Amino acid sequence: MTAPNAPREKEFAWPGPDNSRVPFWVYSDPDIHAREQRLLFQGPTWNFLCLEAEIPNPGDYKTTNVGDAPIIVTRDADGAVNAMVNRCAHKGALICYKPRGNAGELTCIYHNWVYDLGGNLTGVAYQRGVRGKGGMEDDFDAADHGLQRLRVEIYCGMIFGSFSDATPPFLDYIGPERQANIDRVMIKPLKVLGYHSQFLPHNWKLYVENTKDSYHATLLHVFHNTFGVVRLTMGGGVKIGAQGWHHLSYTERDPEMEKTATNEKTRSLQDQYSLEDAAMMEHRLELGDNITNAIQTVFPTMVIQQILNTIAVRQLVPRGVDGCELLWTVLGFEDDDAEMTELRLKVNNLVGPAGYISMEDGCVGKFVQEGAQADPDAETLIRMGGRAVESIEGSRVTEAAVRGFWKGWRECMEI
Amino acid sequence: MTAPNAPREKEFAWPGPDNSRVPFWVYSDPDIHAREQRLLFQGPTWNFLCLEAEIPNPGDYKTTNVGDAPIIVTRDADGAVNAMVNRCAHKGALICYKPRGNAGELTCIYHNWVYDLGGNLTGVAYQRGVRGKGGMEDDFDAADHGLQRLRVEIYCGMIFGSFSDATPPFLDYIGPERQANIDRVMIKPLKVLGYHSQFLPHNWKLYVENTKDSYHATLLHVFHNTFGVVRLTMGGGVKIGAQGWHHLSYTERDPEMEKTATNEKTRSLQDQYSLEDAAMMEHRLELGDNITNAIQTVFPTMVIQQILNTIAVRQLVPRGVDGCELLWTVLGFEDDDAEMTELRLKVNNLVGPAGYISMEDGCVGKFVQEGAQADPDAETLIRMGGRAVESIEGSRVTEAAVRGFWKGWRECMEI
Amino acid sequence: MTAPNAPREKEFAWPGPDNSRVPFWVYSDPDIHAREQRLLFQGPTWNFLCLEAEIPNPGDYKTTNVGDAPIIVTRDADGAVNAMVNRCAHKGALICYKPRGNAGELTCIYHNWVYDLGGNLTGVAYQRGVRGKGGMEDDFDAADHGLQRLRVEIYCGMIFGSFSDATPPFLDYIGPERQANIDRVMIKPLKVLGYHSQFLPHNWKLYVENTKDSYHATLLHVFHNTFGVVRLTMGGGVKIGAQGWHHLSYTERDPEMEKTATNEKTRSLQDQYSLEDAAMMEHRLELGDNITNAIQTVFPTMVIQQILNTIAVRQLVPRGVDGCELLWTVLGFEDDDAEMTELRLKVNNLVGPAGYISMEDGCVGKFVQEGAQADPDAETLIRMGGRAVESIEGSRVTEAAVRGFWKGWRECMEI
Amino acid sequence: MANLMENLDLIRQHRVEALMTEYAHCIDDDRLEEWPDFFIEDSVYRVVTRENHELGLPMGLIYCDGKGMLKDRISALRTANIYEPHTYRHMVGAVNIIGDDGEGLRVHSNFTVIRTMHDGDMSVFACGRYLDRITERDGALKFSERFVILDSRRVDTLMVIPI
Amino acid sequence: MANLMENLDLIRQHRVEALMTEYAHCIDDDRLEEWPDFFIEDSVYRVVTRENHELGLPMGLIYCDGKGMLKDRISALRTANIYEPHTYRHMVGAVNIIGDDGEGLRVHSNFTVIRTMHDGDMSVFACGRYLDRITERDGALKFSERFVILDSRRVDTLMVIPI
Amino acid sequence: MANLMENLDLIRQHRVEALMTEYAHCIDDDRLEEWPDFFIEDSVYRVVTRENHELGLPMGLIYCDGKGMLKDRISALRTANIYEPHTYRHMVGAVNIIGDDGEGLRVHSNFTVIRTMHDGDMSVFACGRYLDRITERDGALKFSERFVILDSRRVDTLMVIPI
Ligand code: FES
Ligand code: FES
Ligand code: FES
Ligand SMILES: [Fe+3]
Ligand SMILES: [Fe+3]
Ligand SMILES: [Fe+3]
Repeated sequence: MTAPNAPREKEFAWPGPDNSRVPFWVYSDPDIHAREQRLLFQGPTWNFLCLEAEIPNPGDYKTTNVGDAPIIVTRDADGAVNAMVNRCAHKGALICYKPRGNAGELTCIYHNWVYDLGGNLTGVAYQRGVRGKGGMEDDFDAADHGLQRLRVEIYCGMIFGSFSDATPPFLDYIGPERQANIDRVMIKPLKVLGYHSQFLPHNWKLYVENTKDSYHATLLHVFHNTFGVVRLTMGGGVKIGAQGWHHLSYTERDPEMEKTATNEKTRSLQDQYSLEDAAMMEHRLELGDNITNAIQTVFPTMVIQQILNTIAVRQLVPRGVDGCELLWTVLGFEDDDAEMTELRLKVNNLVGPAGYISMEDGCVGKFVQEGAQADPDAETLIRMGGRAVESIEGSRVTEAAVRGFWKGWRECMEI
Repeated sequence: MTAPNAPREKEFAWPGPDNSRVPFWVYSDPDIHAREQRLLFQGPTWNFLCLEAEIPNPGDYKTTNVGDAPIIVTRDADGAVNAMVNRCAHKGALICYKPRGNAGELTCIYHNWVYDLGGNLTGVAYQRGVRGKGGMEDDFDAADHGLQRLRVEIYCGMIFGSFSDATPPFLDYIGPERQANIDRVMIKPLKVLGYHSQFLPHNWKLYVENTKDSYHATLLHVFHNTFGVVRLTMGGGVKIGAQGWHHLSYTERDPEMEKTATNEKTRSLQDQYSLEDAAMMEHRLELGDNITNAIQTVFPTMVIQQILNTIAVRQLVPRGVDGCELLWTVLGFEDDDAEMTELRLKVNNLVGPAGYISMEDGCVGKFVQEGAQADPDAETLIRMGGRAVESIEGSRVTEAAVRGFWKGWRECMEI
Repeated sequence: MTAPNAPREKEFAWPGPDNSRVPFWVYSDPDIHAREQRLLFQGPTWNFLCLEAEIPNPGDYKTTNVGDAPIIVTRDADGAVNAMVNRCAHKGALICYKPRGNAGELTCIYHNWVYDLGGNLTGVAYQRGVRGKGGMEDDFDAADHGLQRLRVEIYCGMIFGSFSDATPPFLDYIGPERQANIDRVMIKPLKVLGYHSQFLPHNWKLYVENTKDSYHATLLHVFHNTFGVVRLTMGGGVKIGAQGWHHLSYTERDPEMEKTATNEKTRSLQDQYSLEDAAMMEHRLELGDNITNAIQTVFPTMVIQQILNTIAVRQLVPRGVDGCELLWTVLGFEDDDAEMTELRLKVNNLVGPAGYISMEDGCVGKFVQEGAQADPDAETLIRMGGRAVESIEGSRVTEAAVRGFWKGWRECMEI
Repeated sequence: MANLMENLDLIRQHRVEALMTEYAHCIDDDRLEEWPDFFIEDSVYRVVTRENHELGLPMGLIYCDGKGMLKDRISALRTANIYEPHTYRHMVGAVNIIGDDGEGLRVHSNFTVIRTMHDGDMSVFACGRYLDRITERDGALKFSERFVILDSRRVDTLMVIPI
Repeated sequence: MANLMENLDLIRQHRVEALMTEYAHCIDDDRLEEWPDFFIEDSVYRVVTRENHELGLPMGLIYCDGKGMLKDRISALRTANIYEPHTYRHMVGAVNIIGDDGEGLRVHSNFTVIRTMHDGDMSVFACGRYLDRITERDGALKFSERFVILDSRRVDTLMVIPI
Repeated sequence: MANLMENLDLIRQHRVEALMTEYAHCIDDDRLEEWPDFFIEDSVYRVVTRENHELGLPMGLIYCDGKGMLKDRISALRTANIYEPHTYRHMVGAVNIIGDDGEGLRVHSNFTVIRTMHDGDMSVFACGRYLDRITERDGALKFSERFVILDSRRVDTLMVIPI
């Protein structure tokens, strides 16, 4: 349906030999943004769409985005999940303009073209005209004009979509280490506790780098340190896998190691600082291990989060070159009792747009965007842990996962 | 005065053989917008400026736009109407910065250069300097530096302007069918009842397509159906003319046909729905026919509207690539009595930004803009009534007029 | 550190033989804006940063801008003044995100890299990793990764910075006439009375032209005329110097000449208009001459102002192609007594965003931006006082200084 | 000291402000079916731009005579009209009670309306003045006239919910 | 004439409005350390989006039970959290006192918050409703419950200062 | 029961709020010639940014001592200054009466000003605090001091109409 619009795009050349330096123009050039839609978001990637728990019944639909593309996810009469571009085949209007709902079929409001829940065009108003006048030519075949469909895969109740046939199956795509962490966290049927939406005033890639940047966590976020959610001196590691596109960074409590913590001296360690009410820092070990913090990315724009007892998936949507929207779906398990739910709601004070831990991530990206704007050809320096893309055990003092993101980005973008 | 800025513009290629498919990049590319100013709005087109009734007296002026270009329309001492670009020949400042007024001459506030009401430069402050120092060189000839003038034609009290000498005379431009409808509606001297201004969050062309799209009227707008203002089963037609740039779509009541209405089944037909107070749906047949609805376009951006007893002209002004402003001038006749005026004011509840019938047009364009943005090379499908540009009698189930718009757009844009 | 991004920029060609006509695309093209950062603001120019009086003590810092580039100005332990780009060498975050402060060293909040007040990188958090894991490669040399430094020169308490080694020494850059006026005004240690910030909805160059345009002052600003602060019939002149980049325009009272004032007849001369309370128009001759008004520019974006007893420096910061921010620092002398301060505060009613004299300059630029937008290839006409760039004595009826600005702009921009 | 008249003034002021507040909450909380009941049967409700108002042009964006037309506005937006879901938030300034001729209180007040779209976009959708005539019916205050004068000549996209 | 009950109503209204005003000024004037004192010890303070609220989802942006958690919000933003300096300006509409069950007054009001960044950018940061329960302690009115319902589903950048 | 003092408080509050409301309507309705009459002869009116205010810098955007300078502001914008036509809409929050020393009431309030340009653009032009000293003259309340503290350090384009 789409020819490459490359003819109307600038050409770009990567300045260096590897992914240890990134030119600032990636964060601000409109043609990069256009190219990302075509080659990355609509390329060989799996993109989080929504949760099965959000569309439990036949006819349920939810709207979402893959990059700039508006998407409809539906559950059809057979209980199957479908994903289509939310753009009428006729003049291109959004079909579903509400965030969620239930419908027997999808009707475009503009000229009443009707699609089934799989996106097949089933009705064209006045296709035969009126009294033999007007209408469509006889050679018009509705079968040629359904909604653009995405491939769909579901894992642990999370629904993913891909525009491309070249994308490998989801589990091959994320690799065994990411699969293992999903299995570790999503041990039971999920329940949505609520949504956050956070507008970030910077290019979307700066947020992705931030989530893959295990180096900043204890340096930027005082809370991590002070309350021992994450300290670089704590156990843990960063798992990247062969391909390097995705990552898993985790931390676990280990009384032995914490002794050494006293050596640390950074702005973010303020032992004199303490909470009047530490209820929200309580951690019920519900997953059978001591992991306090596990942040996992699925390239390009998904994050799966476990911080103490707060579990969430995050989806990032670009909003132009210098903005993006971060959508949090905060989760519990269906069988949580009231007390457990209460705990999750309190721990949620740590994350989200008002989260003690996550709020800083909302401003550092802007600081980079401002720092970068004056000099598109200046470059960042991503050499913590070397220049390669490799996992590291027992430490998170590496930017390997960030380099891995750029590896994936360049492979998709052909730059 | 202007060299083509083409050297700084991208090149564009139309994807298909005809006007039955339109690529989405026409709605979002900034270079298309720049090219439209140069080749379309400042090309061989007539653009509505204002009404004679708005500048009745010598010295009256009104500011308006032709595309991005700010325009001054004046009535000079001889009663002649002039139109000039509202840009001082000196440093380019707006000369008139108020929407309307009366002045003996036009004075730029920046350095007090003075122009007569025809745009001729009549005074340059300190042209001779002060005490023989400074001032303009002797070879400076004010005659070379008047305001850029537009050609002006007036028909039925409506003032039109054109930048180009290549534009045919107005009546040849619109063709006999459009002329006939203007004669039909503007039967007496006009009176302004008020203005509406509506910002539409989408490219200007989506609104023009909407007005030429007789197919959507009864499908999108419940009111049309429910109250029989427009039903596709009612009589009427679409008149396009040879050139295809403009159109006239009309509907007339015909008891015979309406019997068949019962077959219709669309979302927009809600017979259970009725008004507590139908005063505004009353229709006084003041034009000597049963036409309930006549929508006429004058390429590129003017609409002449008669819906029941509400008469209005609409002018569309682009505001960047993803916005436009729709300016309504709602009219009555000078000799309307109080009761007739009251009726027009009540019927006006149907149109304008808060109009029962027109408000939907304010949002569908945005739905298309959002649907389109992710994929500039995807295309619309405009095949209702075939692929040709031709009139159709007794039915409005056609998109011929929309194809006609694209024919005109491409002829001007050389794409 | 930066390769030219020219490969991604459009090419531009100047339309005419000299600087008496300027094409409107200079005010609206995004590639011009990018090129200005690279070749002009980061080229062979001196840019005002702040005053010594704002950072009197070791550790004091202030943030400012040179074009789009965010800048930190510091006073280090030795009392020396340093200027660096406010962008961390690591991932590019702003180092200082508050407008002013005092610090022993500069710490980036993102990963705690630490710089001394001269911009040298002195600490990289976890450079050696943790327990031998992670960290930087051994070949990492902090000396290679300090903040980008600017050259700094200080004159009369004003601090200037330059990105380029090609920029001549400051006094050579501004030339003797500008130096003489600075010496004339800044006769004693300065004191900050307050700040104004004014957002102007137009390209930055329109404001610079306005300040160099001695022709508009008495025509646009009624106050100048009515109260004899500036009349074109008053004595004075425009001093441009050989290079033409900068200018000095001044006015002095001279009873003889004012007799001739009665001949003047312009909109802006309204003798019937007078103040109820003229306190703010009082002028204490504190500088040993009769000069009522001296406006001096330092190319590209600085203005030094003396109007009666109000002394100020103005710094202009581009905000995209169609906006800019004007930052006023209003000054007095350290030894002003309360009465003198009170006078300066009252005279300040003449200037700033609410200033009787200066407020018009806030809107004319917008009028030009609007007038210009529709036709990027149309041109301004800058021929008052001929087409050359030369000083003129005893009159300000010339646009020579404006032509001089374009001379400088084109020399930097290679257009 | 606090005399009786002043006390009565206070109570009247309080009652009028309560009417304004309830009117705003009714719309903002999407209880639109209750909205017509703030008016008397033969009331007049008009939304007019300052531009038309000052030019002496009679036309309104909304032009309702009588409660029936008010009810139609609500039934239309509930059942007929298509638009992106959005909500309003009214801020109404203190009221200025100009006077009381026989036909009721003449009251002026300032307002601002912030519109929030379902995607979260917030913007100042409208601001301006309420020019009201308020009268008593069965012990409750109601509008016999509510002229909404919008400062802006322009409406963003559409106006479906009353102001 | 002005009877006693009406007088008492006026005084109650006045006291509640004074509470609202002082609360707003306390935050806007950056006297945040005083903010927890507008609440009783075992109070509930929640900031919830209209979307979650209407979907019946319990999660808040901020979810505080008890004054301790309120104090922690302030000490955290003062000592721990990093963010661009900014200030709020609250506009609070007239209050609607719904009633008084045993546990205190139930009060609804509209609000808008304009946020100003240190560089001068102003924007409508939040608007919505306060759903309050107000009770008396030692002769002063305090919040036992303050639910802040935000009209927008989206927060710009971050929310560090309470609403 | 409602005692006398409380009653007097209510009346005072009511009178001060009425002053604020009339001041706002006077400007917003473009009756600027009446604006100086809200002040006493030797009054002080200053518009200062929060930045200058907090840095202890004396300079204002507008710095008027005495009614004469107030009148000059109006005559200048009417007869001398050139600017795009625009209007304001003030929203003024409930007032907080800090106290009454001999020289009059000290009163604080929040405000927001929405500016509308003739082309219809609306924006939050200013928000901040009024720090007032209010005194009685011939039975009417007037400002002896009005300090307007703007939250933003920046002014969009220009400030010609007083706040
Ligand atoms: S755009 Fe969907 S039916 Fe026409
Ligand atoms: S710009 Fe018009 S006179 Fe100079
Ligand atoms: S960006 Fe500054 S330390 Fe990482
Ligand atoms: Fe983080
Ligand atoms: Fe329509
Ligand atoms: Fe000027």
